[in-house]
Amino acid sequence: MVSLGRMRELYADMVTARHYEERLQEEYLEGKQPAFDISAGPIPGELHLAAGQEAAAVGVCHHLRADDTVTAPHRPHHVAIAKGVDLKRMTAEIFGRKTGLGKGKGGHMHLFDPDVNFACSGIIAEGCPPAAGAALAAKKRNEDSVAVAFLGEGAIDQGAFLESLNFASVHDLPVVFVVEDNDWAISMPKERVTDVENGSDRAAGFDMPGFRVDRDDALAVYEAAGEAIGRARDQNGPTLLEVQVHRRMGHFMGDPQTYRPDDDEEAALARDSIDRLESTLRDHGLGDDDLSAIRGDAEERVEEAIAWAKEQPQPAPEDAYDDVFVNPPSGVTTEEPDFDLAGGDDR
Amino acid sequence: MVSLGRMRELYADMVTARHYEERLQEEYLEGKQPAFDISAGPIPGELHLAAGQEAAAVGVCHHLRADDTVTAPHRPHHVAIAKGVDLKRMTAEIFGRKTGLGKGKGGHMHLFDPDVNFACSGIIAEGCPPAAGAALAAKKRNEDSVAVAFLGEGAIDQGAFLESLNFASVHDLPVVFVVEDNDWAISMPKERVTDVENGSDRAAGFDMPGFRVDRDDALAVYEAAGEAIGRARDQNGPTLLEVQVHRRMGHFMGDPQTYRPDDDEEAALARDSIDRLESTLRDHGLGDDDLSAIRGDAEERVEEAIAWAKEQPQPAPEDAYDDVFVNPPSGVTTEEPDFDLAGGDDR
Amino acid sequence: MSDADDAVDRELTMSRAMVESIAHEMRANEEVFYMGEDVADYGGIFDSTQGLLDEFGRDRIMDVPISETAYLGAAVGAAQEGMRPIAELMFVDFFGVAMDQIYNQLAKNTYMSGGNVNVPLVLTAAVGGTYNDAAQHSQTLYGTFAHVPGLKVVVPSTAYDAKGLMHNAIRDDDPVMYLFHKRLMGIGWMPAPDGPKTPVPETDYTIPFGSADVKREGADVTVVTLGLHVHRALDAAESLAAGGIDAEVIDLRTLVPLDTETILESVRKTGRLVVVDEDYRSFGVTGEIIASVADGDLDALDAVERVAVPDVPIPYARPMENEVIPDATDIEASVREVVSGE
Amino acid sequence: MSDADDAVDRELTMSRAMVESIAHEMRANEEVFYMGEDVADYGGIFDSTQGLLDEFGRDRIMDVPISETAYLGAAVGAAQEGMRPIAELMFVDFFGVAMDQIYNQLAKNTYMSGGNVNVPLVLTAAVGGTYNDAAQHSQTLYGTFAHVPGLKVVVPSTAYDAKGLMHNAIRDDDPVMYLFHKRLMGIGWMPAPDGPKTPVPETDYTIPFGSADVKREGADVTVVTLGLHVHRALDAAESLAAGGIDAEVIDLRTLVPLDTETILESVRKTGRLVVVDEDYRSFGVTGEIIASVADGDLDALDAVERVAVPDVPIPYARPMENEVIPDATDIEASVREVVSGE
Ligand SMILES: Cc1ncc(C[n+]2csc(CCOP(=O)(O)OP(=O)(O)O)c2C)c(N)n1
Ligand SMILES: Cc1ncc(C[n+]2csc(CCOP(=O)(O)OP(=O)(O)O)c2C)c(N)n1
Ligand SMILES: [Mg+2]
Ligand SMILES: [Mg+2]
Repeated sequence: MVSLGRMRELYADMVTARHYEERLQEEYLEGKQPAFDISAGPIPGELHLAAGQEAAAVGVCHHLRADDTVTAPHRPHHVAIAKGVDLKRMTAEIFGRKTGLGKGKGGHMHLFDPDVNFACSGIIAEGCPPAAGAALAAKKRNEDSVAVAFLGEGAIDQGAFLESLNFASVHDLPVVFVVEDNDWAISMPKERVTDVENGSDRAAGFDMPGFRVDRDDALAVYEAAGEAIGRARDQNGPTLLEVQVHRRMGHFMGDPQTYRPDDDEEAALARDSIDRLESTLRDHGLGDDDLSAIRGDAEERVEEAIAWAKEQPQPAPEDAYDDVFVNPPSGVTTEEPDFDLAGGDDR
Repeated sequence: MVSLGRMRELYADMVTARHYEERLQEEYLEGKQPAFDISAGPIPGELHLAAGQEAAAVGVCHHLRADDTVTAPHRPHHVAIAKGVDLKRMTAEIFGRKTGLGKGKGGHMHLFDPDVNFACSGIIAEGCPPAAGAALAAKKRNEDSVAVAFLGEGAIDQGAFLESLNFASVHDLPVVFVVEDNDWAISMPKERVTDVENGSDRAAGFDMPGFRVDRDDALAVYEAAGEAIGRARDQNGPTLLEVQVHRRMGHFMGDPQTYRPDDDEEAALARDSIDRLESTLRDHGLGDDDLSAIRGDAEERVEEAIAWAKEQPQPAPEDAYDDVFVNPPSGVTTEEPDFDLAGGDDR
Repeated sequence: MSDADDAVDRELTMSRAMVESIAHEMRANEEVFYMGEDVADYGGIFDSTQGLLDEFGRDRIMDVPISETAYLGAAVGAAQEGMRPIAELMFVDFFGVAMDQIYNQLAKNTYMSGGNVNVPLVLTAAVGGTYNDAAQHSQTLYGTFAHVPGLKVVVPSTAYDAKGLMHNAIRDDDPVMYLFHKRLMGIGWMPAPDGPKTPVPETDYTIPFGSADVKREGADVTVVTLGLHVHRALDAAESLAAGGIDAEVIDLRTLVPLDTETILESVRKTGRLVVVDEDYRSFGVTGEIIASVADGDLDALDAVERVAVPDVPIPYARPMENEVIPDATDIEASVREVVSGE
Repeated sequence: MSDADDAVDRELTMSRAMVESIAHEMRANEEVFYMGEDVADYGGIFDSTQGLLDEFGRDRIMDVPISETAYLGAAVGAAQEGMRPIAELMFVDFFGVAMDQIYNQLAKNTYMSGGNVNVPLVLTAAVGGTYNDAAQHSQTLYGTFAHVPGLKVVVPSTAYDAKGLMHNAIRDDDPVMYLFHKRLMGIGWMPAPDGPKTPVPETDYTIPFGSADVKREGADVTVVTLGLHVHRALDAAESLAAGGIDAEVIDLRTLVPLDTETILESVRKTGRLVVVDEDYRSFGVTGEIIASVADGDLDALDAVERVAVPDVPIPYARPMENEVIPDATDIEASVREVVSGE
């Protein structure tokens, strides 16, 4: 059983993440109306929002410590929030500001917060191998930290994921692969592209336990993830965990979603894991006041982060030339030693 | 039950393939003794021989027609022989001659014989997607030809193979993946690199039947492959078939095999699928004379091919510049049409 | 179909022109099919297959799993059987998950087989930045692919060229990499500059590979470029003309084969060379063009400048992305430098 | 340890020198480990880890599945945690199965994170032909990797350089691609030329990246090259000297960073440039070097030649492979051309 305190924490992060995505949507569309121009407005470029997927993020990440590693894919905000990424600097990054996590160089698909060991990649499934690598490092160092790789159900057909299952399994690594199944990979429904109904069915072929939480339920995820992460932390090897989530918005902002049946979208909107957790909290005695206090705090936190981000300085054009390397391009040394090499007459 | 006639055919190809590898080994070592120099002798470069793996090749390929496609990996000779690749031109290719299958450009890992739809790749598992593609072509054209991809047990951890399982399964393609499990990937025993004991265990996670023939037995392979290829030909989808084989030689010629326990090598030499089939043939009444007649024919065929190949002309140095493209580099047209483009003033 | 001798005044966006040639070839040849992610119902994220599903159905306009190695490799296999697949990599930046199929199979099988096998496959991919999509979604990688022997590399800059080059690509018996710039496509949500929308004949026609196009004639300096930067160079040329500098703008159209002759001819006339590229500066297109000219006729060359993405990944934020992707002002400045520098 | 001031006369093969520096770093720092296929019991197909398993055990000399994306990506992940992995790609030709990890993660994570994350990983790979291993096992791909912003690219040509550059690579906090030429390693079954076996100090020492080395001084022509071709160029220089032509031979040692200064200095002296490379000719190393010189000091350049693999995959048969991989005679001919051609 999940404690009430923990439930409140999950709920708080879920409403934070939801409010965050809704507010980013507004900010993103600024300057892009009426004619949508992807390069206009305060947040240009692609934006993939995760409204409807909060349960997976919070259910998993609330088992994690700062020294546990998480890699997230192109749709990372809910996971970042649940993992405790600095919300202000993350927001500044999304707005392309100099004080952002990546000094405005990365953008929303490339959030790196080494303080909580969070990283992203916009390339499908390519966060899986580095997560396995973080787990390998923990194992080599005899530390009990673990790693979690998040990916979409569309990513389970990608070599990087499948190879990582074997790699993690054969080296017995403390890593959990979390598949967020939102039924869609952009416009492609999963049955069009994937042979198995449940991604977790792939686990057995890699000698790994596989579980699926087939409803969008933060508490169910929390319990399943607790087991998986516990296995990892106890050095009992990797797990594949799939979670049914829903996509409340388009794949990216500006997605016309003409491919999507109306009833699919309606069903996604109806099946809201936040409502579900809210009613559980009510069953546990929380009232309107309690819930709106939590929501109020969450909204305030989001508004503060957005307001802060928008006040941050833009990077200068010439900042673009920094940070390709952390060492000067010449590497660690700048002078060659002088040996007297017998016979080395061609030097 | 396999007919006696078919058994004789399998046996004939097995002894052909075995003799072929033994003779290539001799030819290869010429000019490389006493000091082994990989670039010396009549056959330079790497050479991967398949002695001990004949059962897989013949058991599968004897179900195939010329219009069925086979892709083979870096160790292709036994499969090529079983598929009916022109032995003379293949041998000329291995000797780097102008009349070789690839005019001496490909070498032993790159044998292409379009007459029997045979192709190779030296990159682990990268023959799997093209095999799926050949099957896709057959399906699109409503033809009943099938495709088979051969790979080693070390290749089942490679993304190209794993992605191909899903691709073939979700598109229901007439393709069979044949894993030749010889226990070793160069110096790495399979338990060091792969989580599951049997590669065929991977199949279920891709909604595909998986079978393993766990002894080095041409007839057992022939029966299992018959089912798998029959499924494909009847449009019932792909199959994963694994076959236990043995590596009688080093990974490549020159491999010191210092990593290999003596008893492993002895066991491989003892468990000979050719002996096994021979004794079955004896049970069916064949005597010394019959068997040595078959072997004699096989040896003659091999000797003839090698003799022919060695008489073939070397390519000229400048032949290297041909065949990058089949079309002239400018493509299909050399002159641009002349339209009167209104307003196209920047052209 | 309109008579080719009549003046053509129907204008198309680059994406419509591409789609028109694909549809034409699909009607003419049953062996042509298109595969990629989101190419069916969505019509291609960058409108590369808009409307084709309706006419040709799912078998010929195929959505595929997010398994680029598997589906590009399957396209290689189907092409080796004689079919003529067009396979799309949604963003060229994703090449790394499937580069072995591209580099070691697609590009080499013809050679390794001594020409016994050929691979008539068109590999399309969207390229380019200018809309703040950051380091993993904004590259052109022109140099990376042009360096691979065995691939013909096409980069159209106008609707007219896009159509003619696509017809040529699909009919070619060799592998063709067809790189279309997102900013030129005329997608509703990514406004194109004026240049790429051009008159396009309804009839089919082919543009030969290896024929660079002089998009603007000029006497003082040769600007060699491709893709989006053809239009930026033309803009720069307009401004320069006002200041009395007459720039010739050459659109390479194909990187492989490379039309060195047209470039040399121009440099012999102008003596000055500016190469403009949206790929990374080092070990890429600008180096190759300059070296080809230096190698071909060093004496003709009086001054040279490179304008390209400095050797940094593409940054996200607008001020930095604008800094690293060359614009008309950058081109102008470099032209002024080669003109005044002597 | 020998005193650096004493004359060093211990000679090592290039592979022994590499292994010595790796062992030294592994002793000094527990966070250094090596992963790759056949690196444990086999000791590396090209002797890159010979003897290390015995000293360091399986945890630090790790055999891995044939899953280059998984293990190179795991190395990226471990490096981001602060470990210092060395990961080996057995043949550089296999890069295509893992290029996304190399190009989009390893090379870009530092930049995309604004320098908050760094990836101290050494990616080693064997390169090169000359032993008839055909199109999928004989490439150098120097240009392909040097074109990627975010990777430092090292190509040693002698045992002395191999050791110093490896020490520098392992201590560097950035990703380093370390490309060793098979033919130079001194492997029993692939005889090396004489040059790469050199005196090597027992002590550790570092050679800075971006410092090209003048391997032979000369007044008449500048030959710029790297890897195996340093030795072929030195051979050519010997023959040329007999004919009265005095060639300077510059070994780049690193492609990124590129030491343009040393090249320019030499060309200012000789006026003539021959660039020799074992990668494909177009869009690669030769183009970059020539363009850098043309861009840096066009007036200094009187004549130029490129010597590289023509744009064909590497053929298998001996006469054809010999034709496409430049040898000393090819270099000599090109040098004579630039010298006489004026
Ligand atoms: C290797 C690669 N191929 C394709 C893409 C383009 N792409 C971005 S998101 C996406 C769909 C992903 O679907 P899924 O994994 O289910 O995640 P979701 O978007 O539903 O969260 C695709 C195809 C990519 N980023 N990387
Ligand atoms: C992508 C890739 N990685 C590594 C190699 C090098 N390599 C060639 S054969 C081989 C071992 C293959 O083992 P297995 O698949 O079991 O086939 P076997 O050699 O046993 O027949 C390796 C690692 C390669 N050719 N391609
Ligand atoms: Mg999804
Ligand atoms: Mg094996």
